[in-house]
Amino acid sequence: MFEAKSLECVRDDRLLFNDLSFAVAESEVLQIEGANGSGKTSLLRILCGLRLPEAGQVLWQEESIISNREDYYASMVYIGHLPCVKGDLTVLENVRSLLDTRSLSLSNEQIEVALAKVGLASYEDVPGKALSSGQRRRILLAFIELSQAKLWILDEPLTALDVQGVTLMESMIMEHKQAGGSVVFTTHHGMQLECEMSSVQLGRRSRG
Amino acid sequence: MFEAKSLECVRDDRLLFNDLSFAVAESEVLQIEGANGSGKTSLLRILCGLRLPEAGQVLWQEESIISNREDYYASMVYIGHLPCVKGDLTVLENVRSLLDTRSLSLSNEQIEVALAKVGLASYEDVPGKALSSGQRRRILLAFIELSQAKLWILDEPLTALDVQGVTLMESMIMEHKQAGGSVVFTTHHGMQLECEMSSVQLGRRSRG
Amino acid sequence: MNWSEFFHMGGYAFFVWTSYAITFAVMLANIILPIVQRKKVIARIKRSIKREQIEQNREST
Amino acid sequence: MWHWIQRFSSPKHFYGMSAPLIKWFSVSALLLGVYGLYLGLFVAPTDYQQGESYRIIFIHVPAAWMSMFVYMVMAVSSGIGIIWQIRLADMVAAASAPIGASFAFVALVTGSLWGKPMWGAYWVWDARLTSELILLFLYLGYMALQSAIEDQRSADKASGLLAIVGVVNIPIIHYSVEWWNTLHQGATVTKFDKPSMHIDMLIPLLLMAVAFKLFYAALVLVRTRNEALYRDRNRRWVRELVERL
Amino acid sequence: MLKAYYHLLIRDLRLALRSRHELANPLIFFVLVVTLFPLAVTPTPDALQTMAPGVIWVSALLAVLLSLDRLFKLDYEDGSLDQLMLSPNPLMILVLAKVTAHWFLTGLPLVIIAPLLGIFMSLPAEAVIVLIYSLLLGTPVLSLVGAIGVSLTVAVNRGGVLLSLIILPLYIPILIFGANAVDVAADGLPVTGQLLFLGAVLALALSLAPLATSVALRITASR
Amino acid sequence: MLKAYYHLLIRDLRLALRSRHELANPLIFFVLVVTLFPLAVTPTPDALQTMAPGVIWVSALLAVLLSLDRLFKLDYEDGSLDQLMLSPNPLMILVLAKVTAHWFLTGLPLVIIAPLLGIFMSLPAEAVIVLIYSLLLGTPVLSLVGAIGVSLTVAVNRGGVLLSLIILPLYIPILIFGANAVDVAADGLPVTGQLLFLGAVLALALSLAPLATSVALRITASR
Ligand code: HEM
Ligand SMILES: Nc1ncnc2c1ncn2[C@@H]1O[C@H](COP(=O)(O)OP(=O)(O)OP(=O)(O)O)[C@@H](O)[C@H]1O
Ligand SMILES: Nc1ncnc2c1ncn2[C@@H]1O[C@H](COP(=O)(O)OP(=O)(O)OP(=O)(O)O)[C@@H](O)[C@H]1O
Ligand SMILES: [Mg+2]
Ligand SMILES: [Mg+2]
Repeated sequence: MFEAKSLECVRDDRLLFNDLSFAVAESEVLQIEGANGSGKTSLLRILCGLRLPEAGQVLWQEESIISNREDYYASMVYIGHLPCVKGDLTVLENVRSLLDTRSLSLSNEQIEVALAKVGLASYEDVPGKALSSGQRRRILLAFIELSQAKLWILDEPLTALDVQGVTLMESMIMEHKQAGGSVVFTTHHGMQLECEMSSVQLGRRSRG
Repeated sequence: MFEAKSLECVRDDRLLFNDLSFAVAESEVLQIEGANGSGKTSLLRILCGLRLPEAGQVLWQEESIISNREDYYASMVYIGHLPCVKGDLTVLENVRSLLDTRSLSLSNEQIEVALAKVGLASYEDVPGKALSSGQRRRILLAFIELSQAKLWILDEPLTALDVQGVTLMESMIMEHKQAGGSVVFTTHHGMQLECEMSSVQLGRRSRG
Repeated sequence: MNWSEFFHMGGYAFFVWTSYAITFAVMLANIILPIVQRKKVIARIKRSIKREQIEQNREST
Repeated sequence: MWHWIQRFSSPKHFYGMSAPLIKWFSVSALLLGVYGLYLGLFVAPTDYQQGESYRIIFIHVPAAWMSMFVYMVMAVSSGIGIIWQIRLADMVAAASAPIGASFAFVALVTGSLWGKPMWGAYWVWDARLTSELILLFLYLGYMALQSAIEDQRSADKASGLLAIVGVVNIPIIHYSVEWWNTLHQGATVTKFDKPSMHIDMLIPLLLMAVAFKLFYAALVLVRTRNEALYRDRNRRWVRELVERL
Repeated sequence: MLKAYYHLLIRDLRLALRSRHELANPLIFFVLVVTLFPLAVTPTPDALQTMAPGVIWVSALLAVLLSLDRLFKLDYEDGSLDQLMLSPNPLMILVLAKVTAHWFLTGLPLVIIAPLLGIFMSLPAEAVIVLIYSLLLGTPVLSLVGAIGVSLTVAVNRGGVLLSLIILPLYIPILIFGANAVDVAADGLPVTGQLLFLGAVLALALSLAPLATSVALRITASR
Repeated sequence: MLKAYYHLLIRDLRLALRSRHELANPLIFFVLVVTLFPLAVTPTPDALQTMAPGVIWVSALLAVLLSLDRLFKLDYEDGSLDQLMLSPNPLMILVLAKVTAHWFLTGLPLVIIAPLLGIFMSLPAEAVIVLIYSLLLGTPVLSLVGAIGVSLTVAVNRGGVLLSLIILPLYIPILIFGANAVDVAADGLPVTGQLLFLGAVLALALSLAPLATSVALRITASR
């Protein structure tokens, strides 16, 4: 379904990785591991087509994602280090405008169900700026949940989440896997998934 | 030595804490605990005198820190969520300009010793922008180490540090305590200190 | 003095009456806006009281 | 003494105390205003130089005076708020800004409507006009800063500081523009002769000036009450008060 | 696709309306800068009238320039821009939506307030009307071309002045024709030529700028 | 205390020198804006000369205005500003050091390049000399007063235009006197009065602005 072919990434003077290849099948969960600065974020941005690799390519259903962006983007969702939350919009409007980027028009009820699931019930009308950092991240969880994407690419999804939040994320990934979806993610904290999980290790040598 | 007297903090509509009092003696390590958004950062900024509490006051050697900033600041050091690292300055210059804010003039050798201790040996001449996030935080560790301050106030000191980094931070705190210094810190991850530690708990009710 | 002469203002009607009209409009706005604002503030406080009550009920059950 | 001020300036106390004042101020503003307008529009004689157009004076001059007076109120209460940490003073300052801005606006509009028949242009760049325009900008800056900073306390302190800095600036602007213009004395600067005040003109003018002051007093109280309600929205007294409404 | 355009436009307008002070800012800047000139130059009505077209146009241009960074900056900083670029809809459409919103929020208010300033600076009535037309045709071009510049500099830390370096040279033809039209109109001559030119530039910008902007955004995202 | 001043000044200058394009930016903006005017207005030498003092002064003012946010913005964003505020040295001294650095990096280059632009715009020699003096006295005030404004708005998201709304009214007296001095000098009249006024304002700003700025910074930090 999804395949990375001999990717190479260079930042400033440093070669972060080269000849990196892997594939992700349906119902597969893949963790990208590596120390600080080993290139996890860079890799994920390459997988999204946001960054071009120095060499190699990323394939989605046997086609390069660069030449086939629309299909690819219709079936994947990415969340990065950044919150994507507008302080001036309410929680509901925030989720809605994220869904708009994917041209999904859902009813308020559907969104409210998802918000309740991620622990933001009764927060629909609160503006983004009045949320704590953990609550902001939860808006993204609701977005992923509603995105109807097959492939999830998650960069440090546990950031700012407290213990309950971590459990929630874990169960969301499990559900998605059971529904036949795939997940690629990174994390510094342990994620306890009760399933098998492949992993890719970046930057063996860590300094300092 | 250091005392907080019935502090109150309100953000937007929410009362984060009120009537919060505690004291920190010499050789004492105090952890501020609490869920996301419970007000840890706000409390630490109040303890530094950066933010004014809605009520109550902070005392340093029986005097209010607001009326006595110079003495207080000469003997405390704070690191927050932000890196304080300039991309255009080298590691050495970064440490030096942090020390300049405290009017400390140390020799290059002294600084290099501290850099070696925090794992940045041979990085003296690398510009800040070429560092990974973990290495940036280590500059701050070197700064604390050299600051000659009695009181350390650390907000999430383990952020972005990998396993070795965490161990380093722990041993630095232990050493500081043995030398008669005090530490106030917050963290979401467990810090394993082999010593007794007092703690203050914020915001009992966590929502969502 | 007759009324039409009064409204004519010796040929300066446009300037005089526009001035007065704008002044009164601004004053009226100054009277109305705080009243509207007050209603909004009170409604907002009522809403947040209600929300807290709902939350309290949920916690106690 | 200090405690007395603290207690007296608590928003709760203010809220209770201000209600009757508003009534008195607004009723007397209305009465004086109506009487002043009657005298100004019907009784006062036609000016021999300016014809009827001078009747704009009865709103222009009080509004211009008020625009400066309100700024002083705003700056002084900002100062009190910053130095003595009295919240009520911050609220008064914040409540004054939109009122003062609207007075400045009225002075500008009526002035330029008066300018067309008198000077043949809606606008000339002379000292008084320019400093009034800048006064309006100072008000707008205050309001913009106030609404741009989320944290209420910082917003009050920051915009209060701006108001105080603005006070230093106002005389500087005034004299600089004046000097700049007199240096350039020429066809450009239309000097308007101060109309020799007939007593029948002076009385309505003064009546209107007092009416405007009372009007401001009533408005600022109403707005300060709103501010008090909003800022203390989590305190018990507001909660109880709102529940009774 | 039209829906995507519409949704994004609405979102941007709503965001701007939520923080109302933001809304007024480019306008106030425009008025302020225009008023700086009579203060700095001997304000005889004659001198004012000669300067007026240039001053108003330069100030409008600077106001647009300074408001440009709200086009992508915030979206870039909070990651929303990444999400837009991962949208299955063509990026050009989304860019066009954001530029439209930007024009509604800056260009249009400038067009509306400009006549007043023209009168303050003693422009004759015909010139004021041409001023409106020229701004109406010119400001969308400023937004469209500006978008290219911002998308290139959005990732640069202190982009402000860098942005003006990139953009100002591109703005110069519009400035020359716009100001010249008003100038000529003040002398009572016909100005169809200048306005036609501005119209042609607008058509050109409408067809090319969104493409250039989306290419530039892809380059910027590749960090 | 003097050492703290000196260290901070050196740090800021060094930082600016490291990113050299930053250094040139206000200067280039200044030159660009000044050249926009002859493009927008029919450039008879006479008209140019009447406009020149005003145009040069307004452009200098805008260049300083736009460069202001580098005064505290980056330090605020990366947390260095907090560290400065936790320094045992008086905050006023540190503010003064930063303002000095800002002036060296923007005001001084403007003063140096301005005569060239004056000559381009056919100003007579005496006026050019007065231009230099007036900028020399005026630009430090712009930096000092600007610092108050930036410190108030540094925490605000899209502070750019807000900053100009706050600052421009405060800049107006300096603009009037600076431009007027040059104007008067071009007519061959004495200008000691204006220069004395600028000097007095500078003294006032030097004694009050650092205090106001440090109060403003404490307010801003209290978030
Ligand atoms: C846009 C135009 C105008 C503006 C902004 C303006 C502004 C002001 C201001 C600020 C004052 C108060 C001055 C003080 O008390 O120190 C004032 C007073 C006054 N204005 Fe105007 N004005 C304008 C046009 C005019 C015109 C056209 C006239 C009449 C020809 C006029 C007549 C007066 C008079 C008689 C006073 C009272 C003078 C005094 O208190 O000594 N104004 N105006
Ligand atoms: N904008 C940039 N410019 C230059 N180099 C960069 C940039 N961002 C990152 N790097 C470098 O690229 C390397 C990889 O960065 P990346 O963000 O991919 O790491 P990561 O594995 O995600 O680290 P972390 O665990 O901190 O998120 C780092 O060593 C860093 O120095
Ligand atoms: N700038 C701000 N404006 C308004 N409210 C804020 C601001 N910053 C934080 N808050 C609110 O204050 C509360 C406490 O924030 P604070 O940053 O002190 O929490 P914290 O305990 O440090 O959380 P974390 O674990 O995420 O660091 C949060 O609920 C948040 O909503
Ligand atoms: Mg990363
Ligand atoms: Mg925190």
